[in-house]
Amino acid sequence: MHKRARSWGNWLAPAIILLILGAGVASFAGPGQSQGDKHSLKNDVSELKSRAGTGRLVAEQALAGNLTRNFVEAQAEQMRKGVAQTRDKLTPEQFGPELSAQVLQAADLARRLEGALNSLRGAGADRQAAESARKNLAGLFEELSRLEEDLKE
Amino acid sequence: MRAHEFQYMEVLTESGRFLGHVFDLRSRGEPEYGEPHDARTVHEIVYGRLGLFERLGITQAEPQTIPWKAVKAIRDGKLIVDDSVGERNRG
Amino acid sequence: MKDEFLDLVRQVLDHEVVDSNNLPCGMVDDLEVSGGPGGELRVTALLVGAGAWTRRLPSGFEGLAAFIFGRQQTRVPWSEVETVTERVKLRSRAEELGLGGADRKAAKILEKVPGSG
Amino acid sequence: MKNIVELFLGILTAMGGFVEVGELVFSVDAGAKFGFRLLWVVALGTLGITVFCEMAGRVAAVKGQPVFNLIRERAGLNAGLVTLVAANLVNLLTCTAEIGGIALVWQLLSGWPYRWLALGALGFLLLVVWVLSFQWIERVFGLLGLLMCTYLAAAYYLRPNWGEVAAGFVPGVPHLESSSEYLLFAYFAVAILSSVMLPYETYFYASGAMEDGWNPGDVNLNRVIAIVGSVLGSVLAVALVVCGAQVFRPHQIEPQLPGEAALAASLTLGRWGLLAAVGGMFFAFAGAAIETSLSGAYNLAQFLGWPWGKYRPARTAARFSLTWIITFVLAALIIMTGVDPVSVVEYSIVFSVVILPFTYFPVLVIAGDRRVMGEEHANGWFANAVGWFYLGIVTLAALLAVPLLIVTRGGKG
Repeated sequence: MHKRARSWGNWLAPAIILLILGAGVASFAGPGQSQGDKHSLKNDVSELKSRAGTGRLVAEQALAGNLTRNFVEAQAEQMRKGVAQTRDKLTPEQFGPELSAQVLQAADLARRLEGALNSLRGAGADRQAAESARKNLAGLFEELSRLEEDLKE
Repeated sequence: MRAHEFQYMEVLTESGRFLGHVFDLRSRGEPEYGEPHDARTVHEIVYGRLGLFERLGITQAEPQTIPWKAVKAIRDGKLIVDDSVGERNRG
Repeated sequence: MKDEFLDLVRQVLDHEVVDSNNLPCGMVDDLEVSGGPGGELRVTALLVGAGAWTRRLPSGFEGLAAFIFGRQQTRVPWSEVETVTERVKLRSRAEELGLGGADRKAAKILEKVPGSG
Repeated sequence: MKNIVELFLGILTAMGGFVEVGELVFSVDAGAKFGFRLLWVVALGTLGITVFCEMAGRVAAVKGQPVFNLIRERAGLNAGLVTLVAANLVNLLTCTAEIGGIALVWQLLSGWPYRWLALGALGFLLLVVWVLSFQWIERVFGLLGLLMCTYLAAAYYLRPNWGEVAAGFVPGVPHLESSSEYLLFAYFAVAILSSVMLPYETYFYASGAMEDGWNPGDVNLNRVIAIVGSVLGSVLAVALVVCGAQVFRPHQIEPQLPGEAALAASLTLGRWGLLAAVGGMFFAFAGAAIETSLSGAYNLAQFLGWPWGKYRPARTAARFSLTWIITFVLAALIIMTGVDPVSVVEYSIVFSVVILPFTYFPVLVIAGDRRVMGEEHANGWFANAVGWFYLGIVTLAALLAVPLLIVTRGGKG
């Protein structure tokens, strides 16, 4: 019997083009332009919370002497960048007016988190800095957790 | 002409009955193995119907052949074959 | 395993072409067919190169592909074909047939870098 | 003896070369979000990549044809070209993600600015691929990538409940709070499947078999390496999931960065564990960057009939060499524009699974074709059944990937 696997050629080409075009368009246009709602604010807050939690973990590990100075500095910087990106999204215009209080609170926490991560950078060499960053980040983690709970439906 | 122009060409009988699409150009004699030929003569046209499953490649189309001699014309990108071929290859 | 016939689309078109030294030198991008209804239909040459395959694309993409890959095409007479297996082996070397020119051009750039040979 | 050494090396390099940045990030995050409940997807993907690589390697050994040669031949020019373009865009995206990962990891070691490190990574990769032979690339990055086994030790010392770990291998969906949680679970299932079955691994594996000059006599070697290499590689993925579940889940942290994963090692193994984990990640990402850029060049060369292969001097495979060079340069440029490396990683994983069925299918058809492969080497009924089963799985995953990316807003829930 003859194999005619070629025959799927004319069907496959448009299928892949459609799939990829659709995928590309949807993934770039879809999430980017939608106005933020309560749910996405919660996501942003829990992202901030994760960074605060990791920051605390880094500070603890630094205190335990398990990390190198460069590692602490770079890791804090990488996380700070992520926080800055999230903070840029946290403006009342991006969300509905009914959320503005929570948005402002989240933005404020994000700013403080950035500051805390900034001071974490030096924690690799300085025990005192590490200790205060740990406390600071643990506090922010708690505050962000509470805000996250508030935002859960 | 070029080979790709034959691919998927519709096969019709002179009286206009649709038989299928061209899959291949078949030349008798085994594939080249060391002995050169000046050219390969096409003796048969391999054709068949492309159903949904064949297009998906799940089943293989049942190919049928028509001798090139039975091809009467190529008109508007369609291969026109002798009426008798359509009768013989039916079913 | 041996067939008593050769299916030109299935067994030749879109297969790799190698020269007498087994150096890849393109794909069978199309086949030149001469003759027509009422006479013999003969496959007389392999066509190798972007100029041959871009013509097979849907019309909108032809220009774009030609812009990227060029329109160069080489005609290799069928008499050059030595064997047809998974690949089509030719009887001469790539340079003698005018194949692989683009690679030799690209090699000119790389030759200047130490360690290219 | 030589064969045993070769087998051993093959397995170790397959294992060390298995994990890349997307798999690392998604595995740890999956553990942090869902504990051990996604381990069965790792297992599912492992069997899938084994089947796929085994078939592609067998076809390469028996017929001397790598993946994109087959795709052109079987799918024809038009569909093949679309597959090629899509596959190489995804390769470029994956290579970009790896270079971003290397820059992040180097930053952890040196503290230097990220963009300059991306440039440094470009220089390093160009030099290494230019200078080293295929075999040495495989050995250096495969074997040093075994530093990733640090995560294996870390997972062990984190003392997970092994009963729960074992239960995670039973396919199922946990009970979750809301429908958006279920969607997130589905998204992670697709992403984990994709990260284990990344398509470039197969192009690279089949082309690598030809670089190593395999012939039909190597069919058994192929089978052993494909099976054992993927299984051991997946053990690393399992370890990463366990690390995520043990370190981050209790704190409700969702890790995103390679450095966060490394904390699992420092927590259990101290400073040396940290450095070993960071080093392992570097070699694993660099190996993957090399594999993706070479895969891009393999694919293009195989589709257009150019001479290819690292075994040829760069001068005789000039367009092939230029292609991998350009791939590296483009990938590094994308990173240097300042895009968020974490998003690049995410997109690379999602789009990988979208194209997976299209490269999988021709390999499956050919490997099962008695006429082409011969009675002896064609798929038996078992390989065929498993092969078609996985075609269904990857097609489903491909269809779901982008909708899930959108509804979960990029895995945020």
